[in-house]
Amino acid sequence: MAEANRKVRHHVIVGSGVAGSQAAETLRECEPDARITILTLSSLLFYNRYDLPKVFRGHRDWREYLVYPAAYYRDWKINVRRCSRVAGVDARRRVIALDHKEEIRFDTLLVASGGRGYIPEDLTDFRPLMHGFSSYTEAMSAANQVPKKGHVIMLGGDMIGLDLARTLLETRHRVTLVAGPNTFWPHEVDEEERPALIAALEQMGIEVVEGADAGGIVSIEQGAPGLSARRVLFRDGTELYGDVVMPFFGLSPSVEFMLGSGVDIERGLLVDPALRTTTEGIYAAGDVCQIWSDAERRYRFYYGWKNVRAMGDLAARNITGSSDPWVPAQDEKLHISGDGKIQSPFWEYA
Amino acid sequence: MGEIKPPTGEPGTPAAGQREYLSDDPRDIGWVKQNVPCQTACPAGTNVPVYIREIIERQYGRSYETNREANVLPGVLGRICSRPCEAQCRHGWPGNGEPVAICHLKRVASDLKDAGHRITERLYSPTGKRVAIVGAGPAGVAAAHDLSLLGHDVVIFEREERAGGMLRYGIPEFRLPRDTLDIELHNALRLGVQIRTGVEIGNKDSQMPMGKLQEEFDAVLLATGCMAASPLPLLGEWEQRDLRGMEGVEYGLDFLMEMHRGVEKTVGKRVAVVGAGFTALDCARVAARLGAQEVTIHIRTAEEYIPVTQEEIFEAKREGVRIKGLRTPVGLTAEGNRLTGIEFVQNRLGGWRSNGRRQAIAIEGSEFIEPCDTIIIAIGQQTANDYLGTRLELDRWGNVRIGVDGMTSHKGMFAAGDYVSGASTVVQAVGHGRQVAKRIDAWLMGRERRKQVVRIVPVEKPLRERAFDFITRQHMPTAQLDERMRDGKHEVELGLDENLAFEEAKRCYLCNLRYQIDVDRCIFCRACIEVAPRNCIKLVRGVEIDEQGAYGKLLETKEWNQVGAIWIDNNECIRCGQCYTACPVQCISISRCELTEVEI
Amino acid sequence: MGDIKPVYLEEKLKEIEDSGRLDYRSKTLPTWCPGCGYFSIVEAVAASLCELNIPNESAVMVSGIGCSSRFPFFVNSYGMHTLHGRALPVATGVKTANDALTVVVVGGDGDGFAIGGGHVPHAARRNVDITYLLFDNGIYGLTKGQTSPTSAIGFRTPTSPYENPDRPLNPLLMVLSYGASWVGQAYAGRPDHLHRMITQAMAHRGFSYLHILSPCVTFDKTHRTYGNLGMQVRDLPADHDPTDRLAAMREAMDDALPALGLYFREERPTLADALDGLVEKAGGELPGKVAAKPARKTARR
Amino acid sequence: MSTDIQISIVGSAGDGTIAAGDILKNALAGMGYKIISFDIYPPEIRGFGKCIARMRITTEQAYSLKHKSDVLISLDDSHAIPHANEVRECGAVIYERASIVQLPEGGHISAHIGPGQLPYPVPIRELAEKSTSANRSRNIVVLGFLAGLLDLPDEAFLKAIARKFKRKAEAAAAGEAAYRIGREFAAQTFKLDDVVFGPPVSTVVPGASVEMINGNAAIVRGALDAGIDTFFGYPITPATSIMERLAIDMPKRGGRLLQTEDEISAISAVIGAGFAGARAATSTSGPGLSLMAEMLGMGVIGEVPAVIFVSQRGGPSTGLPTKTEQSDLHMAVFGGHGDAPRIVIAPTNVDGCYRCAGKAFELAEAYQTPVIVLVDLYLSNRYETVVFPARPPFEADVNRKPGKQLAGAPYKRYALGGDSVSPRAIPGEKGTMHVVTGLEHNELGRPSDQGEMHEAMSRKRHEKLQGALKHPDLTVCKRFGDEGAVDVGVISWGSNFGESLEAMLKARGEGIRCAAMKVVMLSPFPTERVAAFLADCKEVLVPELNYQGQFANLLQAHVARPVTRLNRVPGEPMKVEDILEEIRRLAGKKAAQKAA
Repeated sequence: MAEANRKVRHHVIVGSGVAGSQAAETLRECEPDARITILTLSSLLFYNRYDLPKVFRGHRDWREYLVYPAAYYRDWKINVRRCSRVAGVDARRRVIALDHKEEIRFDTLLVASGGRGYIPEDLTDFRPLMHGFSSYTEAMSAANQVPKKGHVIMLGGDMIGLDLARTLLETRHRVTLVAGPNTFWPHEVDEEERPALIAALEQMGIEVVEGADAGGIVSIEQGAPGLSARRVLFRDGTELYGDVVMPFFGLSPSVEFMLGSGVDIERGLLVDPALRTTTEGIYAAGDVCQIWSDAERRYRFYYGWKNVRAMGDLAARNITGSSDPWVPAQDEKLHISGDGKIQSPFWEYA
Repeated sequence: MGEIKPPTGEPGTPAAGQREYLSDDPRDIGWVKQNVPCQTACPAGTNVPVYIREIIERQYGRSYETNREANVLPGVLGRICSRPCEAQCRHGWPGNGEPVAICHLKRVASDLKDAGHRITERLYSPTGKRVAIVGAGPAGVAAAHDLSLLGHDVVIFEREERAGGMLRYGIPEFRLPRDTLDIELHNALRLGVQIRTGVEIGNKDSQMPMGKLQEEFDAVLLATGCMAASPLPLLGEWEQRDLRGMEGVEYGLDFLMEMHRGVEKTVGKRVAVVGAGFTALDCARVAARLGAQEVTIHIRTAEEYIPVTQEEIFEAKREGVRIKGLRTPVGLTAEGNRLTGIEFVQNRLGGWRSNGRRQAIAIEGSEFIEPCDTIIIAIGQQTANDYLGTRLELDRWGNVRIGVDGMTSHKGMFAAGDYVSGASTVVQAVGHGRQVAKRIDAWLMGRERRKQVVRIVPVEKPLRERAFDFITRQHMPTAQLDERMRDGKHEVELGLDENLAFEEAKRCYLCNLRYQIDVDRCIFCRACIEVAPRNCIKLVRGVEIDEQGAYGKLLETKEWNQVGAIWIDNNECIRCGQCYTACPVQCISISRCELTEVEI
Repeated sequence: MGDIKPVYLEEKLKEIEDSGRLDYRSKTLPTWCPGCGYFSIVEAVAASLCELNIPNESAVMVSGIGCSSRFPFFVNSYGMHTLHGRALPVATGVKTANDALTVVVVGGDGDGFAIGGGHVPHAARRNVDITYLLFDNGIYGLTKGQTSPTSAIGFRTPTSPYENPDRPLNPLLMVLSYGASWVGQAYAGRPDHLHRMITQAMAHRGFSYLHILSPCVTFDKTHRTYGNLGMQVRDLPADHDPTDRLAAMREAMDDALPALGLYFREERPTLADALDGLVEKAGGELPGKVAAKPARKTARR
Repeated sequence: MSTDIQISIVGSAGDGTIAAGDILKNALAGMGYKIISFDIYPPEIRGFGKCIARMRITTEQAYSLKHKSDVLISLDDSHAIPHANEVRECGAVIYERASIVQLPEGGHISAHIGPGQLPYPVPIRELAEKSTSANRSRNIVVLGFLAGLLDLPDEAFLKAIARKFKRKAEAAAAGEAAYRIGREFAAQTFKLDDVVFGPPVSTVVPGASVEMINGNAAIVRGALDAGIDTFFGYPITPATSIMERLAIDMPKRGGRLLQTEDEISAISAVIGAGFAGARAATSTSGPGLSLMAEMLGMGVIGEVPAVIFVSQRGGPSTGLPTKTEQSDLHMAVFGGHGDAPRIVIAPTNVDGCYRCAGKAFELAEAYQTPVIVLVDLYLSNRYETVVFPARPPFEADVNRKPGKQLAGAPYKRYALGGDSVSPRAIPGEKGTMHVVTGLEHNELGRPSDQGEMHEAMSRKRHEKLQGALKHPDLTVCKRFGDEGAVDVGVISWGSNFGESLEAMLKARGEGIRCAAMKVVMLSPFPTERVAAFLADCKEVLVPELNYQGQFANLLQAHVARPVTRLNRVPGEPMKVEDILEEIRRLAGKKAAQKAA
């Protein structure tokens, strides 16, 4: 019995998003007896972040967002440790230190911690006056702040934000976008394509302000009582009033717990095409990893639900013995369809 | 057993009736080194807990003087120090929060001291010995100050028009206002140090030959720093080409020095800075102030490994500077003599270098070009030795080699600072200047005149409350972005006011307080463990002793018949004082342990 | 303020380990409230057993019910944890069965002078050769802080919410009058002295009664605290004659400023001696004269 | 919307677990909810024992605790981990976010929270130290957090905190600070919207008062309302708080309470005071009752009224002093020497504690005998919301006095005949002087060793008690559930009846025909009514918290018929599910027999 136990491998996954959850499922399929543990900061089981705009439609019950019921985790023997912050990883001892002073031994580690909303450094002072949208809790907090038909000021305008904007417009909210270099992130849009895309946004009903033309944001302020809750001031003296200000500048990978682990990091964890990091037994998948692209001769990120899910699946297969290379699963082109509407692969999700 | 002496009657001696002990036991010296990590990390050995305590007591002048004992430029280092202390601060250890803003508090001592503050220093009587110092940078100034205190006659020779070296010519004014620098340099040198500026040592006609110094002085200290910018190693056709004189190419240090000498500098629209140190960051930020629209710092490895403070990176980014990693320049593109772009190769991270940083390994065939109008090359500085009349032994990095006595291969010729270590930090230069000054003194006088001991003074109460530990790090107020950019000299960091300083100072754990249980009086009741906020009080059966003779890890046990003592693990202890109050038989004592020097 | 001369841990640990007193501790960590004075007592008992060089297996700790009575679990020796107030009779049985054993009875003020008060005089007058350590904290700790027979007048507890109307007993005076052959007093806050007294009490042949003042850190925040006790206790006068029972009683009368030290000591036949004597008188034969007592070193100090 | 929420707080002794439970209960009761709660604590004051404060909060008064809690608060993971699976699906686990010491894998409670439960890590210790510079107030911090999480009003909590620390202003201020910081922290956290408090229902009738009170406090209130004059006692878990509460309240009414040196002394003093005409009582637990047995015999033979409140705990000997058990029935009913009949009543809930305690004094005086009110730790410490009537339902004086004596006729203290209750005279009254003795005696009370007299007196002492079965306004036993013939009848006593009743009601919900009976008076035994009930039942189930089946024994001694015994001694209340399972089994057995 003891002998048998020793052979059971412990696969630990950091992150319970699309990549982590897919990886857990594939791992279970490949190794029916392995121990699988997911560590996540979230207090909820895997839920669909793409569904979060629904909070503005009045869907407030967290259960609606869960992808799988609790029974799934029991049946599949996937142990999810929620509210668990990883403090550090000791690659040599194969131990993960949790913030609350517990150590977890692993045989293989898959880092799928994703990314968090990036806020440009010149706006960090105003963080308390902005509403994030990267978790159910944050989304609820933003939704609670906006009155019916209220006004949302969206900064940056990455594809996550623009997706939310589509819902907000349908729910008869007013949306003002302060556009900038991160608009349409993660699509890389060149100078020529941009005007048409901005025009398409305006056609959707989004009021677009070019941030650079206004000299950039000088400050975000709390509105006086009885007036709009937020005021955004630009260098050229113009200003915007709204109920909430939401930053959408793309994601920055959540890697701080891996600093000092010996695993190579530039902005994300650097992995080879098989999603192996530079440390044996440690893999990465999803928004947190920068994958070496042989074709482009550089490390790059791949975004989008299908890509991330495919990465989780691939990492799990490679952890359990395969050695397949990464092939993007999703077209990355942003285009305007015949009816003048923006079409993005990042908005397609199941 | 440590040496026990009666009260010394020195300034700062505790009130009558109390006692103090001076110990040179390695276990006590080891205790301070291990327990006061900030002081240990400081190359100058600044007594951090004491000066922070003095700020809590609102004795800013005394705090300033405590600083000056180790470092004669507190106002300067309170701004631009690389803060090795904060990286080691116990408050920043896992689970404890963020480090105390030690550097900002140093500046507080300087900013808030009384306008009529009087400097007090103890002087030795004149020795009649003469010392020449070449270079009025931080190392030279620190050494000059100490040597003059020790009674020697010191003359500094400085090539530039004014003293300060790197501080004046290498650091932008938005980080270091010049009036602060001027005052502190003046104070450092006021004890009879002669300074002769505009005097270049060398073999040319206009220069003063080194041989003359050797004749006239009993000792010569070389502290000329690293003032020559390192060239950019490019490949292929660019490998042999001299970039100087090419339009759009600047060398970082030269760029800054020229600017500070008064030359009007300009940059193009798109500026690329190559390099990863303070100089690179300074150049990028200066470029942003000179009106560049896009400033990017290109680094070979990743942000994680670059040797500057996180705050510095953050402020640079806030000013619009971008950092791009994993790239090494291999060539330039140009139209005629005008730069149009840089060719980079994509890197992967390689093994670890001895300095704790990473190697970058180029990936074959991954070259790419980024367009730019100006490149500022700030990949490092080198020493220049051509002014010496004699050949000195060098190490393999081309820096001058000195012995444990601080002396170069040439008798009577000493060297300190960056000139010895290669480009490093100001605080290292100051620390090294002091160290070498002590060596020079020993050499001149034929014996060590001072030695290091631990002064142990009883303290009657914990001085802190547990609630202090939850105060978060106070943010340094900074100038508004548009103000900064409008005037390139406008200081970015505004300094902590009295209230912010008080809050921040309260955060300091005062690690120099040693909490100790009298095992003979301890009744093993564990009342102290009950109130301990961390795993800081332990049931111990033994203790490891390291090769220096200092204490290592405490060996714990849960078996009652193994418990030889209940002991406070000062390394875990956050000096909250809870145990002191809880002990029913008052067997916990607190003593302040600080490194000091006594005359031999 | 203590001496601030640095103490070097490894030297201290070696000194403690070499002393051998850790051998007298069990493996179990005592479960009293942190800060409890009883820690001091168990530590002193271990040190005394060590100092007297009593083999662990020859020692028996007997207790009743109460906080103090957990004591046997923390000493590396034989022990009995009996019923409330009935420790002394049990110990008498143990001692009568095997005179070679060193029997220490521990109990609290409630155990000894409330429910078990009827047993004390008899153990004393019979001069059973046991050591009775009376842990006096003036309160009932285990039932969460009611008055005890040694609680002060005016003491407020859950069962005396207005105030305790009863005057406290003076156990020292009682025990002196009961005819105990060794009577002393110590204080948990003075561990050194406590240890010396316990050593002497154990070394005494006959019924030794050591009254140990201790605070209850959990339920008594007003009366018998470390702070108050520390100020109240004094030493017996240097010229006190421990063979003078009346002088001892005079000193014992001062319960406001309790004096620490040896009040009274006399050598007289023990219960075992008396029983042996009866056997002799009856003309019987002793069953192979009980083996000599285990060797005892005399106190080191 | 009706409310039915159960909250458990688990900690180590010294964590303030029970105190936190008290504050929470008081706060919720103050808001108008009905509460039933039962705390579990270890024998050590400090150290490492496990403490659990567990409460069920409902709109209508519940009969027992639920098996699964909605919220679990851990103040000590090592104790709470085994209880993590007692949290229902979508329930919450609140715990300390960070440990001080390094934990082994799985040493933190977060490792034991099932996928269906919601984790709530809180930096409890840090918040406590931040707000009060000490870690003692961790328990209040979690209450603040809980209040924030469940959106409960601050006022109720602050009032309850102030009440807890009433004499210590500084502690109250620290408590408030700790509460507020916990509440503030909850504002930043994910809301638990699954546990919803509906509006409380007010059931207060004019003049009556509603209080959240535990069994011991209810006993005290009953004793006070019945006019108790003197009390002598000795602390023993779990009866101590009866004395502690009386110590506060009795002097206010001119009563006298004395803590004697032991139980022997206590019962002696009670008998003395009873002889002197006072309403006197003592309280104890099993071990104390054993000590009192001898003096109890004296009370019986002397026909002196005395009330003894006995709260049972786990035995024998010191046994499980902080655990509940119903194993002193034999001793209460039969214990002692000689033929010593006495009245034993055992309430089944907190309201019953109040009524039985008051009635005990009536019974003692009316039948001139010691009366034992038998509860147990579970009922003593169990909190319920009780509606107290505006006027106490107890007779102030039911002494049968000798009246004016005919000149020259001797006063017969122990007169035979009639209902066997003799007129009782009290010292101080003229013309009725007599001697109470422990020796067998004649009608005059003079010693007599005549066989006839002993027979007559023994019969008198037994027969007079029969009247107690018809004593006015006293529930002797009561039937619940289906009328007429049933498949399964559950018969039980004491604290355990709540679980039995709840199980029976659930079984009815499942379509099983069943009924339940509670028996309050154990001695004398209500044989007729119990026999009638048993005759209706095809199967009889007797659940009780002792190993021997002491009640089943008693039952079968009076009514000869087979019963199914369900005996458990886990030290904790029986699980409703276990009883229900047994009912189902018995119902199934019946069905199977029918089918055959």
